[in-house]
Amino acid sequence: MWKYFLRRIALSLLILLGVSALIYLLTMLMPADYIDNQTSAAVQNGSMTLEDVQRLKELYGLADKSFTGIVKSYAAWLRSTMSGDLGFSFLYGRPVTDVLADYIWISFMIAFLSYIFQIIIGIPMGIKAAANQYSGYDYTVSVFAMAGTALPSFFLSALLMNVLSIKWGIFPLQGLVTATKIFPADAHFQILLDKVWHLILPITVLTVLNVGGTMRFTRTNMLEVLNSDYIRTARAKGLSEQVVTYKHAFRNTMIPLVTSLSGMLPGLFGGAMITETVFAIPGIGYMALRATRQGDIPFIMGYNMFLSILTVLGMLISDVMYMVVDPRVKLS
Amino acid sequence: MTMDNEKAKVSSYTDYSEITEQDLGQRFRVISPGRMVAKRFFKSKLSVVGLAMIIFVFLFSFVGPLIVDATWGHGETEVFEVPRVSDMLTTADFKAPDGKTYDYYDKSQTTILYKAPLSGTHWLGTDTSGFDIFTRLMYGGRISLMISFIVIFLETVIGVFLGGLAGYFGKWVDMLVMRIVDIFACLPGLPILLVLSAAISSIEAIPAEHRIYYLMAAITLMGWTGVARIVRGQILMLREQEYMLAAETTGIKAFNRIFKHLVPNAMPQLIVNATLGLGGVILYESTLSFLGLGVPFPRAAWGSMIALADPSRGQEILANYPNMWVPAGLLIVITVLGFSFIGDGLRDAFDPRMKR
Amino acid sequence: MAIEMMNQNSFNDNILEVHNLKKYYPLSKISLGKRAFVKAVDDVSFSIKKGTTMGLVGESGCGKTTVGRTILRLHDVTAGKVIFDGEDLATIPPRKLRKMRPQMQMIFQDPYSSLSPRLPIGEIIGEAVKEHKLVPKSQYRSYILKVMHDCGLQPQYFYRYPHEFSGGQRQRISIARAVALNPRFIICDEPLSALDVSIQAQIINLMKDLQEQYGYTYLFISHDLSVVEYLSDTIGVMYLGSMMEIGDKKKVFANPMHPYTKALLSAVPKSNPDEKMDRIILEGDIPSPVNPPSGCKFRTRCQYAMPVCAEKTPILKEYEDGHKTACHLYSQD
Amino acid sequence: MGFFDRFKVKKVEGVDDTMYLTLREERQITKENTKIIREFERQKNRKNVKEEEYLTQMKDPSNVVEFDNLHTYFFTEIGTVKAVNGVSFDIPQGKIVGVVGESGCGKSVTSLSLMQLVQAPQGQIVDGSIRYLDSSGKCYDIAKMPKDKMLEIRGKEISMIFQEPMTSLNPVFKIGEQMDEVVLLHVDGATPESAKARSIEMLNLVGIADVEKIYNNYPHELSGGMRQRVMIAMALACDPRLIIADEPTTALDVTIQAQILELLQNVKDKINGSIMLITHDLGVIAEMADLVVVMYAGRIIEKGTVHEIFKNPKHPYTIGLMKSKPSGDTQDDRLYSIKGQVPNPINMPDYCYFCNRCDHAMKICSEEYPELVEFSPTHMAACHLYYGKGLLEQKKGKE
Repeated sequence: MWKYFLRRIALSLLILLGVSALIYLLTMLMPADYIDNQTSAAVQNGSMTLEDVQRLKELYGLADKSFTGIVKSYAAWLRSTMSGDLGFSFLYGRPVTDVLADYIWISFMIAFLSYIFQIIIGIPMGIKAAANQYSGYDYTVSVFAMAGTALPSFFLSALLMNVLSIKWGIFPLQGLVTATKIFPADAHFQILLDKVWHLILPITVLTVLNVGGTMRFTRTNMLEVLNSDYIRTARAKGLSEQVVTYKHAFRNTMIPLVTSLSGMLPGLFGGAMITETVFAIPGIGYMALRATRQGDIPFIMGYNMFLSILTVLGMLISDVMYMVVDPRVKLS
Repeated sequence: MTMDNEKAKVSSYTDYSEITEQDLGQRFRVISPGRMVAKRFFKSKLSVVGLAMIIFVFLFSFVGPLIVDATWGHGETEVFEVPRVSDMLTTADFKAPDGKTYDYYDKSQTTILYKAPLSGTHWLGTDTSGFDIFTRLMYGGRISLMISFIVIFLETVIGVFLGGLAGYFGKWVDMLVMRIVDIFACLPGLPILLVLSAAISSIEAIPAEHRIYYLMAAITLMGWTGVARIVRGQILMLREQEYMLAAETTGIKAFNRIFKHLVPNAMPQLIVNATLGLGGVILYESTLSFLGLGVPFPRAAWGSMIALADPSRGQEILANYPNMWVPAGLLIVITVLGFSFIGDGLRDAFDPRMKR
Repeated sequence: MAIEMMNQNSFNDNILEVHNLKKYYPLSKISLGKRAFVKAVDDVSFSIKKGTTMGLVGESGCGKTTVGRTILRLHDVTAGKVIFDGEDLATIPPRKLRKMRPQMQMIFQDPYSSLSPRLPIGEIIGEAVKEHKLVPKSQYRSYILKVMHDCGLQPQYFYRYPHEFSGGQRQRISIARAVALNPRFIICDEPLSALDVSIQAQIINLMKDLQEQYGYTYLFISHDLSVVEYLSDTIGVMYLGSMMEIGDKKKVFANPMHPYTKALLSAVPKSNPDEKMDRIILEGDIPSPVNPPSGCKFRTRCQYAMPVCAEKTPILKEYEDGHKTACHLYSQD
Repeated sequence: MGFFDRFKVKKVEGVDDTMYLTLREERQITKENTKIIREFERQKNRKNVKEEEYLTQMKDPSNVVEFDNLHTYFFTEIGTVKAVNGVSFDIPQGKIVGVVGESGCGKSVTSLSLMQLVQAPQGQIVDGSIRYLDSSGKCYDIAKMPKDKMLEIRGKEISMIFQEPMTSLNPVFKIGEQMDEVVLLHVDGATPESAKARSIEMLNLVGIADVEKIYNNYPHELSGGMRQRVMIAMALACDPRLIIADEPTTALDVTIQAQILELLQNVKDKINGSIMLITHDLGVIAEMADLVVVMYAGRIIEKGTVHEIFKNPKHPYTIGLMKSKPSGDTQDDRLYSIKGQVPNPINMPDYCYFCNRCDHAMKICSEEYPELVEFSPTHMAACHLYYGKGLLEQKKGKE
């Protein structure tokens, strides 16, 4: 068991190493004067010195494009990344880790809430659709689920904004707080309420986009389970259809569901780039997109590494969860 | 010739060389597996609807421009200055000398050249740059469809090659290829694409009209791993099938084993995967265009048309000009949904076991 | 020493000789300590005379299918020799092996997965004929039609696809594919187990007819003792990868020596309601081939098990003419 | 041959003809099926059905179950499959009734009809009745019984053992949980403790040695034979009046099969219930059954006591089936074989289904379906061979 874990973790580290090399390589594709262009403003207003810029170039392999130079600078970058230093964002003028730490929570809030909605809406719908395969309900739900996954997030956002914010004025258009309202400093509850009010639309968008996937996944797995022999056995025991579906069938559908859903958990910290940007929510995705547009290489690389770590972590978690949930997997 | 006579004729032969192709029924249509799949595909309403949607989008994008060009002479980047007088209403608060606050209205008239309303020659009006929206929707479709097909083709080629290597040779080759797949699969897709697009547009050596090819390459780079995994899985699965063993025992050459047995039987999965993937690429492409990192202006793209409605650039278009962005969004939805319906229909048609 | 003796015999009419064949599969799961193996085939030797049928029986997991596939080198051999026609198939180079392939064919168990769904029947049967250029091009079609006729398939099936046929006909197609290459030796791997009783009889007859007509040698692998009894001349009984008893069919059935063979024979239900015989009911389950019992592999279920059975693996020894068994109940010296 | 002929689909004898349906034809069939199925489902899903509607009388009170002219059809997209097409036989108290036939002959569907477990919505009991006498002496017609009432019979009065022991137990629940569930469901006033006691008792009964350990095991930790024992123990838990064993040994090895068959025999003696044993293996039937029902293509072609069937089979199919199984005694050069294929269950003719495979087929055989001819009060076969001339004319006269 422990041996398996160790191997699995070793493999993950290997993958991360590969990913880091790849991300590094991709960044190196940028032209050498890129940093000069991007940092000229910062240099001019004095927040960066020319030495800083040179160091930056060295660290990101843009200064010396010979093989040994690249290897050297990669090693240096890797060393600092491994020690937890993701670099210094010249756009935000702070260490990347600080920026991440500041903005991660709002992103996580949005993603996590929509994740919860996705589960509590998608799974029961999937079960019901599978239990009534080829019924009107099944078709309707399936088509809507597919339509949800076919919607571009920015288009859905625009539609909702147009109707709910502008035409009806129910929800605010953008931002996290109402700029025109000034709350007394101790009105925490009101401030919170105001934030929640701002978050409803983005959460709705994310939920609509993702709920279809969960629903289809549940449905497919549930159908497979409902066709198996042990479900017939359960029925032959005289169990009611409710118990058969929600106890015997669902417990088996849980295995792939828990595996995949738990694997998504770390990814929730990654932020929803487009949705956050459209709604101008200062989350990590929004910050990252701004950084990308401004060519803030340290932030971009730090952010991408962070996302990769989350992905690898997700894979690890779903592997572990699979072993926990499925009694058939017992490693000696 | 009746059936009975024919049968009698065939079975009375002792010399098999005298049996003609016609006797064997070759000149009649045979119910081939492909026909069975087609029948099952067309039996499902959703897949027919999907097919209709995709045919519509194709006609719209590839035949449409020809018609529009012939009828009105509209091109993709032609600027139409449609002058019209418009009322402008401005409001403001001001503090009067009496200390009270008054609302202030001012009504004036201006002439606008762009943002023409719907009309007989501009069915969906013109946009902020004076382009005809209806025409640009067509050209945007061309780009989207072209990119998605080329990307999926490239992904399939790379995926089949690498997945095939891994599955066929196994052992350390498999190990190596699959680790590469793992690494690529762990790259965060959209952020990396953004970085790449940003890099592409910042490199001056790449002319603007060539950026799109680099863009395709970038999307391909992010997407081939799925195909490779599927191909590898298929090969491992098919290799255990008894007909593959039979091909080996009968001494069929490896080349023929692969191309007559393995490939045709792995095709269904690939086709389904590719169809479902087309929609995904369109979404990617339109997202990049939305962020201004895709197809460069002034070329039309659905994503960049929706970007006009981005509230960060002001609410006016979002609020008052749905004709500029809603049709593009609907077209994306129709296309992606169409591909999903077809993909789903194909999957059920290829593998009817899941259906009860 | 035993091998040498067998080699002398090989000058006469043995078409296939298997010497100490071993096939181990490494377990992919990680286990502590040294690497674990599934000993699917563990030191099996036998030979088959030209034009005869050898039946190989045993329960699931006894390695009978692996024996068949390993002989044809569909799997690599872990150790041992497979002498076919004077060549050791275990070490023959691939190119030469491919040339020899038509000589030895296989009929598979599952008529549904043994035919490629995307090729028409004529192509399935004739593909390898074309590839090995066994008949001139001009006669190709009539040759295939003749083979189809031999196997009871109508000429009109030539352009049809497998999905249009039932299990019995598919099995005929499978047989035709093997027969078309004009083989000398055919391994039949449970060809009947997926078929209905009334269809089984048709296939049995077809196989018997073909043998009479063309003098094929069969290795018939099955778990159905009555079919094996009907079809074969010699019979081998396998248990957990090892040969327990082997010999002339009549002798084995009339006088089963190994306790496992006895139990196996008595376990078959007889189609006679009056004949309620005393049957030997074996205790327990078949052990896992990953971790087989020491000594005699059958000892955990054997009612005659003795201390020696756990210590020493019994040797397969000849006790009457052409009848060997591996059991400590009989003198091992 | 005209130009358009080459686009025709050519039918070939021996090839599955359901392949030739055009898309339009299949659509038409689906449309009709939907209508039919909806009606049946509506009927079945009614709430608060009065008991009188499905209360009935047994013909013979010594029977547990009487099948009377049962028809179970499957409405598939390629046509109606008459899986069970007019089946009548009785299961007497305390006897083992063997139902034998080849794949697709409807033997399993018959048993599933009795449990109301036919795969809905395609599968429906369209006609006939299944009379069942419960332990309190009431007689129900299962074919008309509402779903909720059936739940009280399944698992309690009638229980079932399936073919595949490997997949018939739920992999995520422990053996104990799955066994206790039945007891808790059906025994009034059962507590978790009493349920466990009962489960352990049952596991002991089926000859499992290490009961406590097995009780806490997951199904995947057991071998096939062991799982089948658990299935049997589970089926016995509520003292059922009838156990349906659907090919209980087909997936098992011969030596394990012997163990399970012996166990079934012992169990039957202990519980004084009846067993409906479904199998394709004549040997198993000969060994186990008291009464035998031979089915072919959804119909009973012969039934009788085990001696009558095996010593004096009448129907050419039964005879052929027995002759086509090689045994030590018949060492002829050629085995007898029934020619042709098992018929396609769709579009069955209205004459004898066996006629084109039969060596004794006569003209009448391809004209009408034979009725059962009685050879003894228990022995009957449906074959024109045994219609005396008079019988046949008498029948004609009636029409």
